[in-house]
Amino acid sequence: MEVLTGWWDDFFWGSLVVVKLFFVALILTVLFGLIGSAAKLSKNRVANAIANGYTIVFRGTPEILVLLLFYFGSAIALTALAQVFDPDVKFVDFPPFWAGSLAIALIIGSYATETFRGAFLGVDSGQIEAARALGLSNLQTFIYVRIPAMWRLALPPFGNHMLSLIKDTALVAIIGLEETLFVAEQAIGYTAKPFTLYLVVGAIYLGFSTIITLTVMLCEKYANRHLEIAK
Amino acid sequence: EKLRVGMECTYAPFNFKNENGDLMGYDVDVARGVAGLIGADLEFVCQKWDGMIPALLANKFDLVVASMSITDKRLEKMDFSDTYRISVGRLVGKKSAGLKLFDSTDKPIPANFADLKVGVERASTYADWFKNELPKANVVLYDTNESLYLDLVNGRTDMIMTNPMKAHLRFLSKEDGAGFEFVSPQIDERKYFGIGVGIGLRKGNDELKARLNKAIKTLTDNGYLESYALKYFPFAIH
Amino acid sequence: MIFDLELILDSIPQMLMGLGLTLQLLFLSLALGTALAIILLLMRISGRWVLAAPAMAYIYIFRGTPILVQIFIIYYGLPQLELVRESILWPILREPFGCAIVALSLNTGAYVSEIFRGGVLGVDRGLKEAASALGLSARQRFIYITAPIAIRLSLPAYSNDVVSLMKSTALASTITLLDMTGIARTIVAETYAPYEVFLSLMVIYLVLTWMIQRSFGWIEKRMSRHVRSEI
Amino acid sequence: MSDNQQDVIVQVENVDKFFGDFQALKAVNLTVARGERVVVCGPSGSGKSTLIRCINRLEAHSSGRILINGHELTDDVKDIDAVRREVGMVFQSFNLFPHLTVIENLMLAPKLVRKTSKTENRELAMEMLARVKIQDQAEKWPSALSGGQQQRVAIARALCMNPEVILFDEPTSALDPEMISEVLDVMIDLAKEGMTMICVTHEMGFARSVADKVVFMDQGEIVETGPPATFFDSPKSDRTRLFLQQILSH
Amino acid sequence: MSDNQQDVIVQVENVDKFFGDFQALKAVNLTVARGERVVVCGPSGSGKSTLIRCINRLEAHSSGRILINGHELTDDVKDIDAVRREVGMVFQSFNLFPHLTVIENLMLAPKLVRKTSKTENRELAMEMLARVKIQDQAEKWPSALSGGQQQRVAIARALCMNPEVILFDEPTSALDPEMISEVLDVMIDLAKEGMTMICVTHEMGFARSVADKVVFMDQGEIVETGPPATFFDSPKSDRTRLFLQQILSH
Ligand SMILES: Nc1ncnc2c1ncn2[C@@H]1O[C@H](COP(=O)(O)OP(=O)(O)OP(=O)(O)O)[C@@H](O)[C@H]1O
Ligand SMILES: Nc1ncnc2c1ncn2[C@@H]1O[C@H](COP(=O)(O)OP(=O)(O)OP(=O)(O)O)[C@@H](O)[C@H]1O
Ligand SMILES: [Mg+2]
Ligand SMILES: [Mg+2]
Repeated sequence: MEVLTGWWDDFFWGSLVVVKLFFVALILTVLFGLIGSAAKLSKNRVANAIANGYTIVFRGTPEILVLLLFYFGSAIALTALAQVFDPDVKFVDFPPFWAGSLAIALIIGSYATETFRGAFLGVDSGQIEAARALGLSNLQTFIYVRIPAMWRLALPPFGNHMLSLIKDTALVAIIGLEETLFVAEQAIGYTAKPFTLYLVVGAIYLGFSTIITLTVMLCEKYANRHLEIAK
Repeated sequence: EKLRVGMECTYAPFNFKNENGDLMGYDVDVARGVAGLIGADLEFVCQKWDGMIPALLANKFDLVVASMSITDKRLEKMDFSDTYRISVGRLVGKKSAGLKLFDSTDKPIPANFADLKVGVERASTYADWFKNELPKANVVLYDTNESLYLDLVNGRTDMIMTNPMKAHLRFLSKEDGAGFEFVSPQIDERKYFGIGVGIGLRKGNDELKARLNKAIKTLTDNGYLESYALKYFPFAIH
Repeated sequence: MIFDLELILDSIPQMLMGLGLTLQLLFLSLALGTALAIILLLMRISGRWVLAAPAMAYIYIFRGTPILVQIFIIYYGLPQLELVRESILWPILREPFGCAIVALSLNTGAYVSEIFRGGVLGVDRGLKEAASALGLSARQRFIYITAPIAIRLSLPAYSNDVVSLMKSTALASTITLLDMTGIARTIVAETYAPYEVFLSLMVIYLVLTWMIQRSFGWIEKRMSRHVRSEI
Repeated sequence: MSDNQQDVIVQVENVDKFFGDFQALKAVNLTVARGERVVVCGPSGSGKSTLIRCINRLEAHSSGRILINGHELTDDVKDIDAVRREVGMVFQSFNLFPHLTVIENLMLAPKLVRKTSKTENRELAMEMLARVKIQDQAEKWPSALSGGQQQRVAIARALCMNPEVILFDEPTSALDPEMISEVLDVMIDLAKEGMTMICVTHEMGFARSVADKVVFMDQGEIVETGPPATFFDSPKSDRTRLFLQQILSH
Repeated sequence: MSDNQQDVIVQVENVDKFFGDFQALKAVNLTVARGERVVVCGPSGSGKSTLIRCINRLEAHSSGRILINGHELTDDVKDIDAVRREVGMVFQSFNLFPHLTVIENLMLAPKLVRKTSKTENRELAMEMLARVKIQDQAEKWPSALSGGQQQRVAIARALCMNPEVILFDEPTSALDPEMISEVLDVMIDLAKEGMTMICVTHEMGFARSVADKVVFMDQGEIVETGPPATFFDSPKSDRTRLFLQQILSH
């Protein structure tokens, strides 16, 4: 363990990067998932096609490839876009943190799209009919009946997506963001003790995964509280 | 003026982080020296080697100060300042192996490379050299310099080709490297290793390039480069 | 930005040379991982604590840490241990191919075993009771009733896992293997043209994903003959 | 509107309903007067549910006219909402909102549709729960109730919107035998209070004692209509006779 | 074993059954003779299913003794298997194996348990399908059949093991009204052929015409036992009377 002396603070800052990545990407993931599932469920053919293309591409491509493409491509694409509006713009930088979180969110968001879609479809149509029979409008039905019923169904698979999300943050080392795995590599360069250092990274991620699992369990308990009394 | 500088941050002793997280090394010192002379603020960006040039071209940073050799191929895509250190390569292998790889004129003997695995960094000048001079050699590509030593010790490769200064300092002089030695003469064919290591920048920045060259000249003339080198090596390397 | 068409046409055949390796990684680790998954499943449902607990711990650890970290620990870390270098496994772990197979199989095994367990739990209890009432032994119940139904139930999730395994093979490029991604990264490093190369690679992976999904769709259809289509 | 017409609450005129190529309703005519109790029966798949779902416009009919209290059901959203407020519906599978407590189930629609105040809604809800004799369960989750209790809550929920007519779609067929009578008792009470009801059910005892009119459907058509006494004791059509035989034989 | 005892097929002696703290069966005694037809009724949760599941040892009883054809049900695996071969069971939800065709459903247990030849099994299966009047469906998947047909297949499947006694747990309560009688007809035929049956059901018409003995359970106890005539027309206990009132009122 003395090989780790002096590296603990680096691991702490690396973990902080992981946590920040996680939360930013989580919010974006939910956003992409909701938009994607709404597009898939809508009767609009263009929205359908775009959403289908989105899930096919991001679920079928290796994460590392998406990340590399995003990292290299984002700045150039963004610059090209900016130059359309203002030819004088030389360069728009896309910080690796944002490239990383956006890439991860787009990947996991494509999975969340399917999850949310399934959950919306899984809401008992009888409840929706009951709401309509009571005179609730479509929007009211959506907010007061479909979303509360949907999130209970979506939570278990979404918990799994959150685990994939936290683990995908390890990939951003490949684009040079200084998270825990990158810290470990730097430390290995100095100490030549890869086994110990990779184990530390593994343990850190196991810790994150445990926290997420427990949180999801609590949320599920809350979401299912109305079923608890029943056997 | 603010200049962003790309480097690997894992290529000791040229650019690396110590246990306190401070960035240091010969490249870092050169970059700081140049910045002082041209009056710019620096921001260091750590970047994996195989994405170094794409990242420069994508404007992730403005300069590459990462022990990058000036080669014709690279010059097609980017520009370089004058050199601030020499560029050579050398093979490292097991002491006991008794390898005879080069003839008396220091030319490699291709037959003797058969059945041997050589580790090099992906997209390095060393990889280029092997590809052209010994196309039949069994070359294994690594993402970082550090993994070269790890796998050499683990026995996954029979030898590696890398920068001899680095190999000496980071490996051969350490406990891990005790059973290993240089198994080749210095290889510095200009065709591959160019004229040395320079500061990389995007094309079309001639004004910046001129300022860099002037600063490097000052550093060389006034003995700064030598003093940087002596912090890590027992000799000057420019 | 104008794409270099010549480069794309040039690099696709090169990358396809890595297809063989990608497929070897996929099929070998799929077979080994599935076998491991069945063993883990039997341990978990054995009802014996000494068997179930290690299986649970194993699954927990391998699902809770990033596969990239697992690959690094196995490839760079394990050889640090004298024990490993002197073991009979060394000829396998010495080779990056062996390490990749080991890492991918161990990881997939954990995931697939949970998928199978979900399938087993999804088998209607009434069917098992009916089988007991007919006098079938526990082993017969598992082989003739639970397993065939559970396999069909697991199939969609299993096919998803095959796709993610296929994508995970791309990580083999981080331990010196020249699979499709490894070759692509080398081309990028030589040509400094990531967009052309990575986008072409993405298309190849999408075709692979599509083929996997089609195959499983076909298998699922065949296995679902007894399920009424209108349900 | 003449005095005579005012007494008609539901008027179904020559209604067809297609699902794709399949015709689920064939030229159906039905008139229900204020205060009338109509029981609809018939074999599975005969279009009973489809008919009352069209009356509530959970399905849109394909041709013909449906008038509720004089308003015609068209695609015009405003009209549908207005009509739905006058028509309550009770489903076979209760369809309580599982994430809301019993009283929240009752208060939701008044809050969102009528926009009445919370106290008012709560009072109304408690009153309706009392009417179905279940006020002590107000704070429970639906899943904690027995099937019979859930169905009574569903009836109370429909009553909270103060509808002119209530539609029941096999309200007791998902219930255990002992619970059937508790729900039928509530329905009988409603009938006694003069509520207009259209009820799909196989409970022939209920039909006999409560209905003003029994409607028998088969293959999308109304085959026979009549007061229960005539219907049960001297059915006119063969199809009706066969059906009654099957239903009553065991 | 005396001649007299040989005629007893099922003997339940003072059986208790606990689920955790909850007592589902309380000192239950029941004797069923060869050829006897017993109907068990009672409110939901009274322990009817638990009782017959214990007789088939799908549940293990907590205390007391259960003897099938003289063999006592204990934890001893060999005995249980021997006993199960003599006891057939038909469930409320049919529980046909969905991945096997109708005839494969019937042939599975003979193949695995009796290890008889395939031709023999097929012949037997076809014979049993004929007995429940459904031999033309032999090659279909269960999901392609109606509920009533599925339940008849389930009965045939139980018959294939040539059991001494068949247990039925509410065999008709998951069926649509029109299908109930087709299943009851099959059960009546079985009864006429002298099959020993224990049947949980709420079909009081069936009980009245077929049963030798009706057993009424409430809260885990057997409250009343008697021949159908006495049971229905002059029940002794208040609880029975109340239950019959509820069941028969509608
Ligand atoms: N949404 C739908 N799409 C297609 N066909 C439908 C739809 N809803 C009902 N049908 C068909 O219309 C016919 C009438 O159905 P309906 O539900 O009205 O019958 P029902 O008399 O209520 O039967 P049950 O007693 O089984 O409830 C059936 O053949 C049914 O399959
Ligand atoms: N596996 C179990 N674990 C705990 N409690 C159980 C279990 N099975 C049954 N019970 C309880 O035992 C009691 C009797 O159940 P049982 O299923 O025998 O009733 P039943 O008379 O068959 O009712 P129903 O008519 O609803 O089928 C019920 O209160 C039930 O909740
Ligand atoms: Mg219906
Ligand atoms: Mg029961």
